[in-house]
Amino acid sequence: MVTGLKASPGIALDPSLATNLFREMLRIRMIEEEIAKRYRDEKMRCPVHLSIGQEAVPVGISAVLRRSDQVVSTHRCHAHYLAKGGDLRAMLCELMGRAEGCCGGRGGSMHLFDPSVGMLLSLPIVAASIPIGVGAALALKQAKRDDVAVVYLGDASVEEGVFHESANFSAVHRLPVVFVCENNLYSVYTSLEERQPPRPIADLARGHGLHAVAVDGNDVVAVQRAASDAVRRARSGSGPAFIEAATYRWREHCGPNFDNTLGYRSEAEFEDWKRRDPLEFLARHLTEHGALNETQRADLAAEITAEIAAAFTYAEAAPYPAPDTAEHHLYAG
Amino acid sequence: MVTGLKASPGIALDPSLATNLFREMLRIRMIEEEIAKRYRDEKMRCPVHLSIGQEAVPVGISAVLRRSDQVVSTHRCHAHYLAKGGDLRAMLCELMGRAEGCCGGRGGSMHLFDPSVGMLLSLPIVAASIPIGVGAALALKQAKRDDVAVVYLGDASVEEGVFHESANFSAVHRLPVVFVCENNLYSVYTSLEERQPPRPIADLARGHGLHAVAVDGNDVVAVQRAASDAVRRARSGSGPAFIEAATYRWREHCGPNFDNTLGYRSEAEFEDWKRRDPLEFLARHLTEHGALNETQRADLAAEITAEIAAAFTYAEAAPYPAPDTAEHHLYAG
Amino acid sequence: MPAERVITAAEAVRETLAQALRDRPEVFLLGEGVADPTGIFGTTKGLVDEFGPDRVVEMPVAENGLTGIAIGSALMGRRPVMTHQRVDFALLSLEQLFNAAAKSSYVTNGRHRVPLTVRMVIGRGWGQGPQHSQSLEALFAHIPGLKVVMPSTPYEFKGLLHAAIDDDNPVIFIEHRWLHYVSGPVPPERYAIALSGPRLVEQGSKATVVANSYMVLEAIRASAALAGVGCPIDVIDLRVLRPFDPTLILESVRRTGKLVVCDTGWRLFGIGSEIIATVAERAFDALKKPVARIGLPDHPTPSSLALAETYYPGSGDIIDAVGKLCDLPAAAVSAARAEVVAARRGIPIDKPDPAFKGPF
Amino acid sequence: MPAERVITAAEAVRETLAQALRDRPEVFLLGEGVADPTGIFGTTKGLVDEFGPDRVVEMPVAENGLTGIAIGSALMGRRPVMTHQRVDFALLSLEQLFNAAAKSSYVTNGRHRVPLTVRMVIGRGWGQGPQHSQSLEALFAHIPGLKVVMPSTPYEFKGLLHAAIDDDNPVIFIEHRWLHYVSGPVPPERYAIALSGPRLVEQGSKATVVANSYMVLEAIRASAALAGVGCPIDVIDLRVLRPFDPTLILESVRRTGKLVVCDTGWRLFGIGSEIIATVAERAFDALKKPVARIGLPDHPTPSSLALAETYYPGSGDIIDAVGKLCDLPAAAVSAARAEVVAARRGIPIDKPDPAFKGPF
Ligand SMILES: Cc1ncc(C[n+]2csc(CCOP(=O)(O)OP(=O)(O)O)c2C)c(N)n1
Ligand SMILES: Cc1ncc(C[n+]2csc(CCOP(=O)(O)OP(=O)(O)O)c2C)c(N)n1
Ligand SMILES: [Mg+2]
Ligand SMILES: [Mg+2]
Repeated sequence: MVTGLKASPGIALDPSLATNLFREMLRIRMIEEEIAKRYRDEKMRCPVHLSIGQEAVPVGISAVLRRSDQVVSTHRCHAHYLAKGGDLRAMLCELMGRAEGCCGGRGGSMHLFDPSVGMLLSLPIVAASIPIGVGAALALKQAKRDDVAVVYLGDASVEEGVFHESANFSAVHRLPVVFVCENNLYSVYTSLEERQPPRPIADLARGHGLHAVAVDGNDVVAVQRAASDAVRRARSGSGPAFIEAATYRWREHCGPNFDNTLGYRSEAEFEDWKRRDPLEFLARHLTEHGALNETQRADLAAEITAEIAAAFTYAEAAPYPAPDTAEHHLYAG
Repeated sequence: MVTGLKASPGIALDPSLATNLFREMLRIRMIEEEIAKRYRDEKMRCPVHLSIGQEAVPVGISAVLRRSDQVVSTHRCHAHYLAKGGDLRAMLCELMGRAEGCCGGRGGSMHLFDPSVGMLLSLPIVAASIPIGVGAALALKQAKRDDVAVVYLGDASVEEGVFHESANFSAVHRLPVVFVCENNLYSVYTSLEERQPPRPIADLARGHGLHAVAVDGNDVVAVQRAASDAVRRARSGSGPAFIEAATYRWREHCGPNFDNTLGYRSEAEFEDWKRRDPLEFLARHLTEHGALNETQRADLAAEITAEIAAAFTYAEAAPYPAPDTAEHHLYAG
Repeated sequence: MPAERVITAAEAVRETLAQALRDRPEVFLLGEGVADPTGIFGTTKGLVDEFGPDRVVEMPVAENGLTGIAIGSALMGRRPVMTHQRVDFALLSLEQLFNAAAKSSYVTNGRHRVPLTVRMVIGRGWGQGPQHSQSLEALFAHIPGLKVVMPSTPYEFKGLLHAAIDDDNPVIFIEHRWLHYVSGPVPPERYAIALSGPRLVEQGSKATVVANSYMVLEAIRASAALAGVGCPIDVIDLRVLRPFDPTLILESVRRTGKLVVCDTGWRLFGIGSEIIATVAERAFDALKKPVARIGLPDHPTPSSLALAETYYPGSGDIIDAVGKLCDLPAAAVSAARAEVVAARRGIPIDKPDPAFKGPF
Repeated sequence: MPAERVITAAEAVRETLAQALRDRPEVFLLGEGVADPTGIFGTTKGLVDEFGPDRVVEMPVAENGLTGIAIGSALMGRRPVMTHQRVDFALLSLEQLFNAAAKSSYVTNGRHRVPLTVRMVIGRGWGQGPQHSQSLEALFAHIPGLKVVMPSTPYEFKGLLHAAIDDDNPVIFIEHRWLHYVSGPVPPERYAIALSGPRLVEQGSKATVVANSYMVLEAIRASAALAGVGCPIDVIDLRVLRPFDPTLILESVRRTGKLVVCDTGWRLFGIGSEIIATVAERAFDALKKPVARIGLPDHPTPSSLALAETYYPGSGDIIDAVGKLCDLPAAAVSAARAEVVAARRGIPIDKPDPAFKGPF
C-alpha cells in the first residue's frame, strides 16, 4: 500500500490504482501535446481548447465513475472525454472533420461525446451543458437508475445565470448530480478578480443548499477522494454536490501555443503552477513509495506514444463525409 | 419619543415619523382596496397585482430614500410606485388606459414609472428589472452621484439566473444598490418549497459576497432600520446589500379577489398572516404609546378617502389617447 | 352514428396530455403552474392528481435552465412537455432551444434525439401590454432543426399535440390563448396529425388566403361573408410552419392567381413574408395581382383599449384585401364587411369574440 | 489632394470607439474581452489604456444580466456599447433586448430612451461548427423598436457605428468577422451615416441584386464578372435592416424588372423573404421574372470543411441566378463564373478570401 501522499493525508492508495491514475493523466497530456504539435499542419481545422495542466481533475473524477454514469462537458472537453473512456480515434477523426468522427465531423473539437461510455455531450456555449447534465440526472432519477450525472464547468460558467437555475433545481429535487468546477483562474484572458467578488466559488453552491467542497485540482488523489464522497452522496439519494478544483491551464485559451507574452498573467504565476504539475506531483510520490521508476515510466510513455501515433495515422487516412450528406439528419427519425 | 416597539427592540422612533409611516401604509392599503372594489366596473382593463398585506416593505424602504434615488419594480409595483412618491392620478389613468397615464395608457398596471420621483421603471417579466436596477446603480456610480438604486424583487425572482448575474456584477463593482426581496412565500399558486431548497434566501446573496439581512417584512420599523443600514452602506461606497423581507399577499396573485378556496394555501396560514397585518401591527404600538388614537386614525382615513375618490373621478373622466397615436414613439428622438 | 363529441381546445389539450402520460411512461410535463389548481388555462388541470408530481413537475421560475434540463432529460430518452404561459417568457430560453435542442440531431450525425415539446401560449386582450401579448412564431420558424406548429381548431390541437409528443425532435407548439375557448368535434381516442404542412380549410376559386393560428378563424369568417357576395376563396391553415411545406399553397395560388397572407404576429419579417417569397419564386407566373399582407403593424402592443382597437386586424381586413384583388364592387365589400361586424355584436376587441366559440 | 487613408474595418471600428469615448463622457464599452490584450478581434485593443477600466468595462460571462445592466445605465443617460464576440452568445440576452430595450420608448410614450449599441459578431470559417457561426439578423429584424445595422465596407463600419452610438435607440450592430480584415478608404475625422436604409453599390440595368454584410462583397465580385460579359447589374447593400426602407430597392426593381436577394444567414424565413414580399406587394407589376433567393441552406453549419464547402453560397451562385433571370448564354455564365473562381485562387472556404482584403 502506498500511503501518506502529501496533499492527501490519511489516504491509503492502492499502488496499481495510483499508477493507473498516473497513466491516465500521462495519456491525456501526451495526446494534447501531440495535438498542439500537429495543429500547424492544418489538418485539425477547428478551434481546440487544450487541458494541459488540468489533467488531474477528470482523471480523479472518472476514477470513481461507472460507464453508465453520465458526463457533460464544455468547450474544453478533450480530457473529460478521454478520461470517461471516449474513443481516441473518434476524437481525432472529429477534430479532422472525418466521417468517423464522433459527430461525423459535424461538431469539431467542442462537441465530443460518446454515448457508449456515458459521455453524454459537450457544448461550446459557456454553461449551456450545465442544465443538460442536470436534466440527465433528472432522467436517471425518473428511471430509478442509481447512476449519477457529472457536470464539468469552468470558473466562468458560475457567472452565467443558468448555473444557478440548474443548481437550484437540482437541490429542490435532490438530483444525483455532481458539479465539478475546474477553477483555472481565467476566462480567456480575463482573471477571476475582474469577474467575481472575492469569495470562494463553493460559497455559491452552498447558497443553493448544495454540499460543496474545495480541493487542490492538481492533486489527483484529493480530487478522487472528493469525487468519491460526492458521488456516493449523489448515488445514495442524498442529493447534489459541488466540487471546486483549483487548477491551471498552461497553454493559450484556444489553440496550441503558449501566450504568457500577452501579459494577461504573469510568468511567475505560470511558473508557480508549472511546479505544481499534476503529473509530476503524483509521480514524485509514486517514486518515493517505490511504485514508479524511470523504466516503468518510459514504458508507459512508449506504449502511449504508439497508441497516439496509430490513432493519428488512422484519422489522417480516414475518409471525409460525402458532401451530399451535408443536409442529412436535420431531423431525427 | 416612542420607544420599545416590540418587533424592533432598541429602536427609538419619532412619533411623527411613525405616524407618517402609518399614513403611507394606510394610503396604499386604501388605494389597493378601492382598485379591488372598482375592478368589476371594467374600467381598469388590464391585469392588476395588488400589494394588500405587503405595504410595510415599500413604506419602510422609501422612508430612507431620497427623491433622486432610483427604484425599479416588478409586476407587483403599485405600492412601490406610490411609496416612492409616484402620482396617484397618473397611476389610475394608466390602469384605465388614458392618455394621462404615466405611460400614456400603453403599459397598464405592470409598467408604472415616474422619472420625476426616481421611480425608474417596472417590468412584468419576472426578474427582468433586476439587472436594469443594477445598471442604474452603475450609471449613478459612473456619474459619481451619491444616490442609490433599489431593486424590488419577489421570492420567485431569485430563481431566475439573471438575479445571480446581477448580484455578481454588483458585488464585483461594489455598486450602490440595495436588493429588496419581498418574500411572500408564493409564486402565483406555487409555494416556496416546491421551487427552492430549504435554505434562507439571504444565503444566496451571501454566496455572492453581498451584505445580507432577513427582516420581518410586516414590521415597517424593522424594514426601515434594515433599509437605513443598507442604504447607508451603498451610499458610502461600501457596496451592495440584500434585504429579505418576509411578508404575505392577501388577495389572489392577479386580480381583485381572495383565492384561498383554490386550496393552494391554507386558511390557517392566511389567518395567521392576517393577524400580522402590518398596519395593525404598527397601529397597536402607536396607540399603546399614545401616538395614534381613533379620531386621528379616522381623520387620516377620511383625508385619504377624499384623495382617492377625487383621483378616480379625475381618471374616469380623463380622455383616451387618440387611436392615430398608436404608432407614435416606436423610436425615441 | 352517434353525435360527435364537442369539446374546447383547452379540454382537447388536457385530454391529449392525459393520454400521452398514460400511454408512455417517459412522458412528463414541466412548467410554471403545470401542477397548480388552475393548471395553465385548464390544460393541465388535475393531471397532477392522476399522475403525481414526478410526472407533472412544477418548476421554479427559471425558463432557460429548465429548458436545458428538459433537453437533457430528452437526450436520455424522456419525453418532456414543457409549457410557457406566455411566449414572452420563452425568450429567456432561446439559447437552449436554438443552440442545443435544434442542432442536436444534426451535430451528432443523427445519434442524439431530443423528443421535447414546448408549448408556448400567445394571445391578446385585456390590456396585457407589450410584454405579455407577443406572437413570436417568426423567430422559431427561422431556425432549422426545430419543428413549429400552430393549431387552430380543437381537432388540430389534439392531433398535432399527439404528433408533437410522439416526434423525436424539439417541437415548438404555439397555442393562441383565445383558441383555448373554441370548441369543436374531437374524437375521444388517440390520433395524430402528421407534422407535415398546411391544410385546406375552405375551397373557393377567387383567391388564396393563408393564415395561421387565431387568424384562421378570422379568415373562415371572412370566407363565409365573401362567399355570400359571390366570391368564394381558398382558406389555408398554415398549421405546421416548420418543416415548411408550401405545396398546398403553391397549388392553390396556381388555381386562384391571387394571394393574401394573414399573420397572427408582426407583418414585417413575418411568416407571411416567407409565404410570399416562396410563391414569388416558385409560382410567379400564376400570380395575377400583387400579393397582400395582413398582420400586426410595426409597433408593440399598447395596453389601452383605445390604442389596441386599431392594432388587431380581422376578417374585415381580409375582406378588403380580397375585394381589392378580385375587383369586387364596393357594395359587395361593404355587405360582406357589415356581416362580420354584425357577427361581432359590438364586443370590445380586448375580449374573445363569443361567435368564435365554435363548434369549429 | 492627398491620397485617401486606407485602413481595415477592425481599425475603423476601433477608431470610431475611441472617438466616441473621447467626445462623449457618457459612452462606455462593455463586453467579454473588451479590455483584454487582444481586444475583440482588435476592435477595442488598447482602449482600456487610454480610457481606463470604468469606460472600457470587462464583464463576467453573463450576457443576459449585462444586457439588462447596459439597458439600465442607458435609461440613466449613459451610452453603453456592448459587444458579443459571437451572435450565438447573444441569444442569452434576447429577453432583455426584445422585451425591455425594444419596447422602452414605445411603452413609456416616448419618455424613456435606451441609447444602447450592441455589437454582435457573426462569421464563418475554420470549423467553428453549428453554435459558433450563425448569422441571426432575421431574429432582430422582426422586432419593432430595435434598429438593426449590417455594415459592409470599412467606410460603412465607421459611419454607421458612429450613428448607432449617437442614436437614442437600441441598435443591433452586426459585424461579419471576415469583414474586419477588409480594408478601404476611411476619413480620419468623425462622420455618421444615417441609419435609414440601403445604398446603391453598383448601378447596372439588367437585374437587381440585394445583399447584406459579407454577401455584399460576393455580389460586387459577381457584378464585376457579369459586367465583363455584358450584363451590368444593380447591387444594393441592405445596410440598415430596421427601420426597413425599401425605397431604393423598389426603384431599382422598377428599372430592372428582376430581383435576386442574397442572405448572409439562412434563406428560409430570412431577410430576403421580406425583401421579396415587399417587392411582390409594391412593385409587382415591374417584376418580369420569378425572384431568386440565395442564402444558407436549411441546416446548421457543419464543422468539417468537407461539408462546409457546399454550405456557403458565393459570387458563383449570384452569377448563375442573374444569368438565368437575364437569359444569358451558357458561355457567358461560364466565363463569368470562371473569373470569380480564378480570383479565389483555390483558397479553402474556411479561410477568408485574400482577394476580399480590399481596398473597397
Ligand atoms: C455564452 C458564452 N459566452 C462567451 C463565450 C466565449 N467563451 C468561450 S470559452 C470562454 C471562457 C470560459 O472560461 P471558463 O468557464 O473558466 O473555462 P476555461 O476556458 O477556463 O476552461 C468564453 C468566455 C461562450 N463560448 N459562450
Ligand atoms: C420570466 C417570467 N416567467 C413567468 C412569469 C409569470 N409570472 C408572473 S408573476 C409570477 C410570480 C412571481 O412571484 P414572485 O417573484 O414571488 O412575486 P409575487 O407575485 O409573489 O409578488 C410569475 C411566475 C413572468 N411574468 N415572467
Ligand atoms: Mg477558467
Ligand atoms: Mg412571491
